[in-house]
Amino acid sequence: MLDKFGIAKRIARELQDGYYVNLGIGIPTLVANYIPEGIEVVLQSENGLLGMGPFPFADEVDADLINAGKQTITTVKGSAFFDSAMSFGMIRAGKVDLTVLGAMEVADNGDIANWKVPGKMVKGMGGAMDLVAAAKNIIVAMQHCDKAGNSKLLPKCTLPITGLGCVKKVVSDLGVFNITEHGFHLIERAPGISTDFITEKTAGRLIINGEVPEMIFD
Amino acid sequence: MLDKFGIAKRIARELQDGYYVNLGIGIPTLVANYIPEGIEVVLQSENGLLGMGPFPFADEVDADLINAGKQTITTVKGSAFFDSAMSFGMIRAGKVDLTVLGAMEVADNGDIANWKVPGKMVKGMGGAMDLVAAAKNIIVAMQHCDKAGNSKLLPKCTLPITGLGCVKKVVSDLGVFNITEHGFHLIERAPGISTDFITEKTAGRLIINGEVPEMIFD
Amino acid sequence: MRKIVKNAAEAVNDIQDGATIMLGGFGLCGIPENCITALVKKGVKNLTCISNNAGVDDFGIGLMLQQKQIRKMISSYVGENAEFERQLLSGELEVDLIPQGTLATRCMAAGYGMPAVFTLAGFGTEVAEGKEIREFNGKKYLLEYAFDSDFAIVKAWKGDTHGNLIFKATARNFNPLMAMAGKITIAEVEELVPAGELNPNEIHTPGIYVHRIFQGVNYEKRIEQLTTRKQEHAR
Amino acid sequence: MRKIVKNAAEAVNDIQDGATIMLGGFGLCGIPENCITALVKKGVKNLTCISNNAGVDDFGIGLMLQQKQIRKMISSYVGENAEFERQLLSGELEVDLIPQGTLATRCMAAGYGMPAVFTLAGFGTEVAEGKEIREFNGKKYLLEYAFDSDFAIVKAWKGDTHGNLIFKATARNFNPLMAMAGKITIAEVEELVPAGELNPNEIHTPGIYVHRIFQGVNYEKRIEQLTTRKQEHAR
Repeated sequence: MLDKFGIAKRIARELQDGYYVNLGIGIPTLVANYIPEGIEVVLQSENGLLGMGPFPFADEVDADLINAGKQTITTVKGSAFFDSAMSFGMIRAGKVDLTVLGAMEVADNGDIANWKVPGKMVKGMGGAMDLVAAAKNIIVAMQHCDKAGNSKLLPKCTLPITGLGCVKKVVSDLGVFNITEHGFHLIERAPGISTDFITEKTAGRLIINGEVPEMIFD
Repeated sequence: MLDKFGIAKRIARELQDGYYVNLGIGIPTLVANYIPEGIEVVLQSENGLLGMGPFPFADEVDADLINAGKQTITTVKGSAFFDSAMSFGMIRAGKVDLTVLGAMEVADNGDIANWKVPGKMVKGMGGAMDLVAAAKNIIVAMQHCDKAGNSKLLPKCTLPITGLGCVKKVVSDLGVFNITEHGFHLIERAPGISTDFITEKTAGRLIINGEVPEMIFD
Repeated sequence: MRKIVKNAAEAVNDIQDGATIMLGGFGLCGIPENCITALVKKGVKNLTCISNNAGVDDFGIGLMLQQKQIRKMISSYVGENAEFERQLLSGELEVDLIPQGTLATRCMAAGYGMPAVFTLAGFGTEVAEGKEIREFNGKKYLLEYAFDSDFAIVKAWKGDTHGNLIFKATARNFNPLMAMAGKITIAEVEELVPAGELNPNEIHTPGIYVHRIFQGVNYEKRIEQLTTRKQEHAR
Repeated sequence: MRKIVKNAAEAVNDIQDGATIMLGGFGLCGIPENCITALVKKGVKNLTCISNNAGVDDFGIGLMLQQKQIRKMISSYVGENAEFERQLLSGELEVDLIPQGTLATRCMAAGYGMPAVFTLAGFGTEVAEGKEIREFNGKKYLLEYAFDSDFAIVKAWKGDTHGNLIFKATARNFNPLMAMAGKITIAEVEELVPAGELNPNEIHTPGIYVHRIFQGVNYEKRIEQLTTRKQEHAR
């Protein structure tokens, strides 16, 4: 089973040289720590920055320089600032190569729910609906099951939808799943996790073709 | 009768302190030379400049700094450059206080034709259709009659339309006319021009209420 | 150009009860601190506020919430704000949550004279309820309308006496968009300079969009999530 | 980042006959001189060109017209260009004249993922023929579609190895809008610098929109209407 760092590390393998990437809050943010050697990616922060760098040293903190999670950050060389309309403009126009998001639920047709839980105080969707509706490649980083052990990979979302049919891939603590027209296609198992266990924990349609390799980390 | 300088001078009186003004090619451009003392206006050039200044001295010429008529120009203090989308955005949003344009024909309901003559090579409308459709205050600077002596202030435009019902005022070589729901309302006569002469030369509906003053230049 | 006002109190002086106002900023970054303080002092009520966020309990728009000055918030994310939550649950406060990109684009639309825009965001969700849907090239879009606001209040880094504005880093965010969208736009700036001192090539908001400008004082620039790394992590 | 190409020839190498290309510039100001020369040399034919103007007989897009490389021009004003006129009258060249603001906004729409926009320009004119009209707040607007172009070719003042661009003065014009709108965007710049040398606050076109970049050579920057004043007129 992967911990959150393992999930981030696995997702980082999806990065390609020259990619522009938007990383959501939570596990997705950790992906930045595992960018493979020799690959250059540019991180977009939807509040208006391309070329997000690591957190600042204490003496570098600038209140005017934050990411979409409102954390103080830095820039890297070649960065650019812009307003929020251009920021979502480039997202909607498909210029961002990859978006990594967390989710409460994903359906086997790619629907995603990650903004609202009925009965709980709603904080708002922020940029999530824009990102899921428009990004051309969305990977969801999530725990496979909720705290009660119920699958969050479902035949249909039960929570209010953030976007329809938009998720391309899910990396959970149990494995890696491509979303296909026939459902979640398991392409890698997390270390030590059996296909039987994954089958048991996946409520949505699951496709397992032959031997599914266990993921290997170097 | 006014010459083109007189027309420009008369239009300049319509300027108010703090106005943002777009001046078209031809007579309108001359208006910039007659801005009254004590009044500050900012000239917009729709290719992407606020704060257009006079033509450059020979040693100041910059090929990267032109106006919408493609003439080399200068900037004044407090100028700003922007792209063409923002330029027409501010025009459409009604931020430009006054637009001065030339015209081939104006109708007594404010329709204007100034971009195309059937049978002649069409060069294009450039920004004229955007300007007339969206500017909140449009003054037309024009000769009252064509070379054959036919009125260009008409009951209806005969040439292809640039915009409908958008002209607010016409300053011709013969007088100043507000466009009202009842037609061209003569508010000032050019020096030495009688109301009878204006009536004769105006094909569109003309309103003359009592004595119409002759314009006075200081 | 008679755009310069003395201070925030003068700038917001004619904002009446019931007005619709836009407030720039993302989180607490790039918010018009001086004008918010002046609005609190003025005590104007029943406002509709368009702002991506709603501040925190004791800073930013949260200060106006504490004084119950806001009738309706139009935001994308209202974050951690106990008083906001209380007023929302008690029905005192109306909230319209809209996707962040839609919020930004509806501001821009107003500033660009576009009455409405089409966006993918929210299709198939409750955000789409009651909205017109239209398909282009096989994708479904929502029709969203340009905002109509009485005042836009923005915070810039530098400004000049013509109202030209330059923003700093990610404090730009919604500020230039809202600056374009207000019937009256008020800009508070950290540094106000005479016309001619800003490079015309570097202006983010041309002065034509700005009606009042003043140099603000005592910027706190509170940080919502201070995150740092330790020196030993340096490469 | 592997955006840097050697020169214009390499940058336009995969532009095929029949392609739709956008070309930045207003008049002869801010036009991609190097790429135009390379396109002429390459001899690619049957192009649809989206550009505010069509150059003059012996400079700019006029050079491509001389070689009969263009099947269709989409422009707002085609100016003084004898060969253009000849081809138009003989039916060799198709021309789509559209209002300048509409042209700009249809570029921006493409770059901002907006499939269509509403504009006042052209209502009641022949530009509106066959177009959808819609009323908002008592005004009538035309529905205009985002451009779909294979390549955008722009000219910037400075650029960096990440593709970030800064334009100079009114040479900005359509360039940043077209830069956003191409499926593949090619930028030629007067000065190409390493990433980190441009101030991120001053970037007009973020590098995400730019796929290929090179430092151009031998810019002529021809002036279409040289206008000067005499020294004695100085105040």
